[in-house]
Amino acid sequence: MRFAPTDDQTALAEAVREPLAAADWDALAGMDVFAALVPADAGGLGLAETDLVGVLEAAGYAAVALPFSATAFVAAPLLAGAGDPRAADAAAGRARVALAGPRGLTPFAFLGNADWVLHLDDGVARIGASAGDPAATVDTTLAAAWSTGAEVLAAGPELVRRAELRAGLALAAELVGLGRRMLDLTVGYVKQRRQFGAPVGSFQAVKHHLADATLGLEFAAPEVLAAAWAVEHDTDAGRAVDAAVVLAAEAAHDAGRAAIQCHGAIGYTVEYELHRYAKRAWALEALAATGARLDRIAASLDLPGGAS
Amino acid sequence: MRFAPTDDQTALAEAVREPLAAADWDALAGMDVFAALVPADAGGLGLAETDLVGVLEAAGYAAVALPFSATAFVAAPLLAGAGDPRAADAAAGRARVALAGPRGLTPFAFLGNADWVLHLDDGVARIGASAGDPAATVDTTLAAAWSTGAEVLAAGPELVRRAELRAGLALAAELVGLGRRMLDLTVGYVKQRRQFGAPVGSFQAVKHHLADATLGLEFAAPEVLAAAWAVEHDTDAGRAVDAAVVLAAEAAHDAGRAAIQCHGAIGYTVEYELHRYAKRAWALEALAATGARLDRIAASLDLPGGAS
Amino acid sequence: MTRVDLSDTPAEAAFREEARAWLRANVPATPLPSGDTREGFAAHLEWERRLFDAGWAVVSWPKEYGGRDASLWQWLVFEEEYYAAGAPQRVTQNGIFLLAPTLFEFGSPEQRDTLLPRMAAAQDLWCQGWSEPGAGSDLAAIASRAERADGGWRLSGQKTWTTRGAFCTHLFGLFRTDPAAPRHRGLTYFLVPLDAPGVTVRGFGRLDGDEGFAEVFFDDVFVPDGAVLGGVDEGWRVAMATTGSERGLTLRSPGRFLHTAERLVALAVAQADRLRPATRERVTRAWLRARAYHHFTLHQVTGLVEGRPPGARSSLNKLYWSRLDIDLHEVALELLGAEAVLDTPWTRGFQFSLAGPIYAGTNEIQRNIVAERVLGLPRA
Amino acid sequence: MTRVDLSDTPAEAAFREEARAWLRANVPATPLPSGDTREGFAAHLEWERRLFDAGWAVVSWPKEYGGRDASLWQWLVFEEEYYAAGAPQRVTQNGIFLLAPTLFEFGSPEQRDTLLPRMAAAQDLWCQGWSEPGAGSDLAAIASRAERADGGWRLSGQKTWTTRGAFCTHLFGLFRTDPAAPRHRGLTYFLVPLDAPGVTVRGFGRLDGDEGFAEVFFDDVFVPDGAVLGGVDEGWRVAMATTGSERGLTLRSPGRFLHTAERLVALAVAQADRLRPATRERVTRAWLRARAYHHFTLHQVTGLVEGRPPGARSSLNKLYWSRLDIDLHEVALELLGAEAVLDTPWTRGFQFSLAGPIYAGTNEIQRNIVAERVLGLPRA
Repeated sequence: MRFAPTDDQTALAEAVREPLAAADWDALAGMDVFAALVPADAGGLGLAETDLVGVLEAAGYAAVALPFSATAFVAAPLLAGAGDPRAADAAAGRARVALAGPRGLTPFAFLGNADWVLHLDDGVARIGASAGDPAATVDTTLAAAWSTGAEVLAAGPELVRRAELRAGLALAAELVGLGRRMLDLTVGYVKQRRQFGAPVGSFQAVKHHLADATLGLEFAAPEVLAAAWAVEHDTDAGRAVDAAVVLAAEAAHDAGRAAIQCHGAIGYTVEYELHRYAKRAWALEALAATGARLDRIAASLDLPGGAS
Repeated sequence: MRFAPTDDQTALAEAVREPLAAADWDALAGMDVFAALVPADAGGLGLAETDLVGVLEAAGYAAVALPFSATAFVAAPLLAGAGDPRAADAAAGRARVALAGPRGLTPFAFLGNADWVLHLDDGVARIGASAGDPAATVDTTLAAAWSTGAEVLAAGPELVRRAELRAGLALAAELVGLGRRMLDLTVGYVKQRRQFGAPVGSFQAVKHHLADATLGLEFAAPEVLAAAWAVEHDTDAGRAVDAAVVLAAEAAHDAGRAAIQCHGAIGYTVEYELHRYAKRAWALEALAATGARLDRIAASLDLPGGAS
Repeated sequence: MTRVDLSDTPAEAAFREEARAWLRANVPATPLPSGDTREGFAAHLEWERRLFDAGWAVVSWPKEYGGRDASLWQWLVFEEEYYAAGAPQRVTQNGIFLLAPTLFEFGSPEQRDTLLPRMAAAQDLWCQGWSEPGAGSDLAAIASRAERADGGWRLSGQKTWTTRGAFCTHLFGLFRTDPAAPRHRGLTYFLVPLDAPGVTVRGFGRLDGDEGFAEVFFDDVFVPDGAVLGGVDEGWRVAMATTGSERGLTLRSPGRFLHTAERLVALAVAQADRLRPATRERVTRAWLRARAYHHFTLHQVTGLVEGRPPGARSSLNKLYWSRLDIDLHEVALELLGAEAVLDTPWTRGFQFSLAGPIYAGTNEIQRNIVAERVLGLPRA
Repeated sequence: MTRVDLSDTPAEAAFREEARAWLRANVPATPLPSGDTREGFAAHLEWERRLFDAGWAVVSWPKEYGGRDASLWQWLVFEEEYYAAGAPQRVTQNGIFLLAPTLFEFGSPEQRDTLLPRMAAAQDLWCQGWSEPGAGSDLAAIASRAERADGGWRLSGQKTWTTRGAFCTHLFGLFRTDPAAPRHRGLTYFLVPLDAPGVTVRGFGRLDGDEGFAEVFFDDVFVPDGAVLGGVDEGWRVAMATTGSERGLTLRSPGRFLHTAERLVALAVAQADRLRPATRERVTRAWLRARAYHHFTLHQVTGLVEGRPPGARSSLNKLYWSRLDIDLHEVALELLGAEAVLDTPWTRGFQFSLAGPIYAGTNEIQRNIVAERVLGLPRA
């Protein structure tokens, strides 16, 4: 047993922080990130899920408003695995692929942000052009559109299943990253901000809010790494991903609550950056389908009473 | 509208505090408490449910180890209403009537503490001698026995239904009283106890634990009074009692958690009185059937998905 | 004989019926746009004025100021009916619910006669100038100053987080009149027209997407002596009375949460086919808490009517409704599932609810108040 | 190549198989009575000695003291298998998990050679003398004193809340050796046989019905110089190391909670006909948290093995397991329904779990530690 990111994995996560913060797609492409999960024999780097957990977390931390993880973590390796001609463009970062959610709602697909939109539904992958009406979402930087009109991608069920698992993993890792961003921002704020003659961060109630937020995030993060390992080794992978998403969504939600509360009124204005991360976290949480995931975990434990 | 105990009701609750604390059944009988709900034309005081909420709360506060509320609030008026010959003894406090719970588990029925045991099941009332093996319960002062062998009491369904509602009300009111006792004890303790050079009660974390416990109790208490009014006027009474029990059980549970935590290690020993109230509250909570009550409330709201 | 009584008296029932009938006939059929946007604010003003013309704007006020001398019970009844009818949020609430009680308690006859009718008629629109960049929950840290001038005062400084400040015409707030006095002393409560020379109002955005915050800058603004409410250097005491109103009974009537709870139940009922049982239970619990808030408030009003003011216990009220509001909306988000990614009244309501534990004195402060002033625990 | 790897290495798998086989053959078929009663304690001692004879008592210790030089990974594997086999709670844990790490770090060769083998063999039974009537979480307030005597020290004072103190033979604890020094200074860590003249041990009862608390009185008790662990007046530093062990990794291995979670799932499965769906979800969530605790610990152990000690982050560990333990038991009570009124392993376990947030440094203290030492927030 050995359960922690390797030095290489940590270094990779560090390397992408700056281009992610700058939303610099070309710089990311230049680092071969979009080819990371593409098998070596298909011209990629042949990395695996645990190698990219830190990168996905960094994408969450940056709240990057591009279909970054959809392209790098889901679409590029799927297209390559399927032998699709679009694979090369995706893996090189020349094309952006967004991932559709329920009813075709597709983050980062509005106004030509994405070249293609990938749909994953019940074991079937479809792909189409980025199109559709814009959707008004809680997080306006989500730049979502209602995507339609995709055609089936010739990919085997195992490939599609792995893509679905990866989509869940990306969600979980990004939620942890968002939670950490909100926590860091809040820690910085409460050290500076004074009330009643002392830094707000010296009050026990504020300390305990932030200690609890830390607790949630620090226990969700290993669950995400464990899920990445499970997908990488196809070992109870579905349940591992479900567990990671449930805990990450909860941790990010609670971190957002604590962050807004500890900021006081300033956390409530769009002039301050906290709202961006909070809204992104709420948007991802809504897309995380935690209810269905909890039901699947319960069924896996043979807990009675699930099916209605 | 007028929604608060009257001066008379408050005075009655005050008057019973001392005999309840001393578990002095005869003194209580001397105050005619057991005849309180018996109609005037049957020789009782002809009081109603809202008159006795404070008394029941005081019984909880005292954690009295006698079938007090079962006799005064449930059995005496039921027997009187049914014209049962045992009514006079119960109303005069010459006889003690315990109330059986699930599977016949009867608090305060062990070793001759109760003269009779009343069973209320699905709209049928039965009454029998106090008998049966002792039951080992979380709260040893519960002095519970497994009661069996009761015979049907000739009482109309409306009478029995009212007795069942009153049993629920008593549970709710006693839970609020227990919660208040634990809170009072804790407030007294944390004012005295010093750690890190200051009273424990001056730490914000302790303050917030106890403020939250207060919040729960102060919002459960009016719900109990509202339920008493609803039973008294037969206005949506079942749901009102269910609501009161659910909130009172939750408030008492949380108050117990806060009390034990704020006491530190001393709250964890049987040499200190806190454990008596906490265990009584856990015992009543277990008997409160809050799950079934929540399901009934949900059904009353036409929320789908209840019946399996 | 005096008893516990949860039913309407005949007079209360008649009042309820009258309110219900008028609301049924007059509430806009489609919801108004948010009152925290410029367009929505205008639509709300039109509604507020219709409400005033019919005598429903300030039911609990004396008739001479535009009210109908309603009892607290009638006020509660009206609020219940108002929300049950789906009527719009009140954009005049800062004035009516926060400033007006202070005017009734501390205002001169002239201040009352001048200000209250115009406030009721939504002609003067009041915002609250409490927070400053250096003073949030800690009002004693206020740094904005007022200096003596001939026949009045000159104000300077900055207020911030002023809700709907960009759409209002007047501001009430605290300014420091005696810089040498300790923190809580030397503050004075001023009433300031926002069109006075030297006032600059700058609106900015809010978490829930509305624009209804403002910063207000005071650059040597002259106000006459009559702009002082309740005595020079008495501002702390006066403000605490208003803060009591804000935290307590008048800010959040149970009708509002009962209505939200009913909407939540309706949302759950509408998805019969896919309602998860665990979520069903959360709906039930949230509904229960709205009910408990209702009964707690009835209990508190009875105390007020019978001469037992809630005092520090009004902090319990604020702690409960602010948590309840979040609960109701979090359960709604759970019901919405993936739909919660969309910009909807529920998602906006959730974001707004998160302000509940922050404004009107953070819930951390409220818990301290409960612990210290209700339970008697020692100050740190 | 070094990778993330959640599977056993062949050596780990072999070790697991060996442990499992021995446990399967030796764990008592029926659960022992509680180790916090006098009779139960005797039964547990018998079990502990059997464990020692087979070399499983202290797997991670060096062979010379009765261990088998197991790695931290092997220790985790053993713990998993131990709980999964339904093996008894360790009544020797205070010595093995709390004192032993301190002995390894601060003990003289003679202290180690004398004390460790007897501890491992359950011949010496150690209890912890931290708390005093005037010092709970605030160890710096300790008032028990040690005064210089010829060739040793004379102890006086009182310890309390000493778990299983009435059944133990030795006590480790802090005594004040320099009364003039500030609170945290002038304390010394002593190792005291409870049969020394002048020691009085009085057992008393605990919330969960067991009798395993004691007060220990010291009336001019002589101990030799060799009873000092880690240097005179160095007790605070030494104790903090032990406290770190207590709060951190070694006290609560994930195996224990994984096992409780499995029992909880089994309890739910056994009531297929009446399991409420909302409760079903709570079972699922509690199970999830036990799993998360497992993975967090694996992550922490990897850090330890690779030279990244957890430091203040071990407070996260304690906060999580103490909450998890209560969660697991509260959900069990919900499953039991009315049966939870009875005295059962689950109800006792619930009551015991409530001590989790209190002992080994209250969770309030732990949250302060996380805020100040992990997040870097300022002290009050």
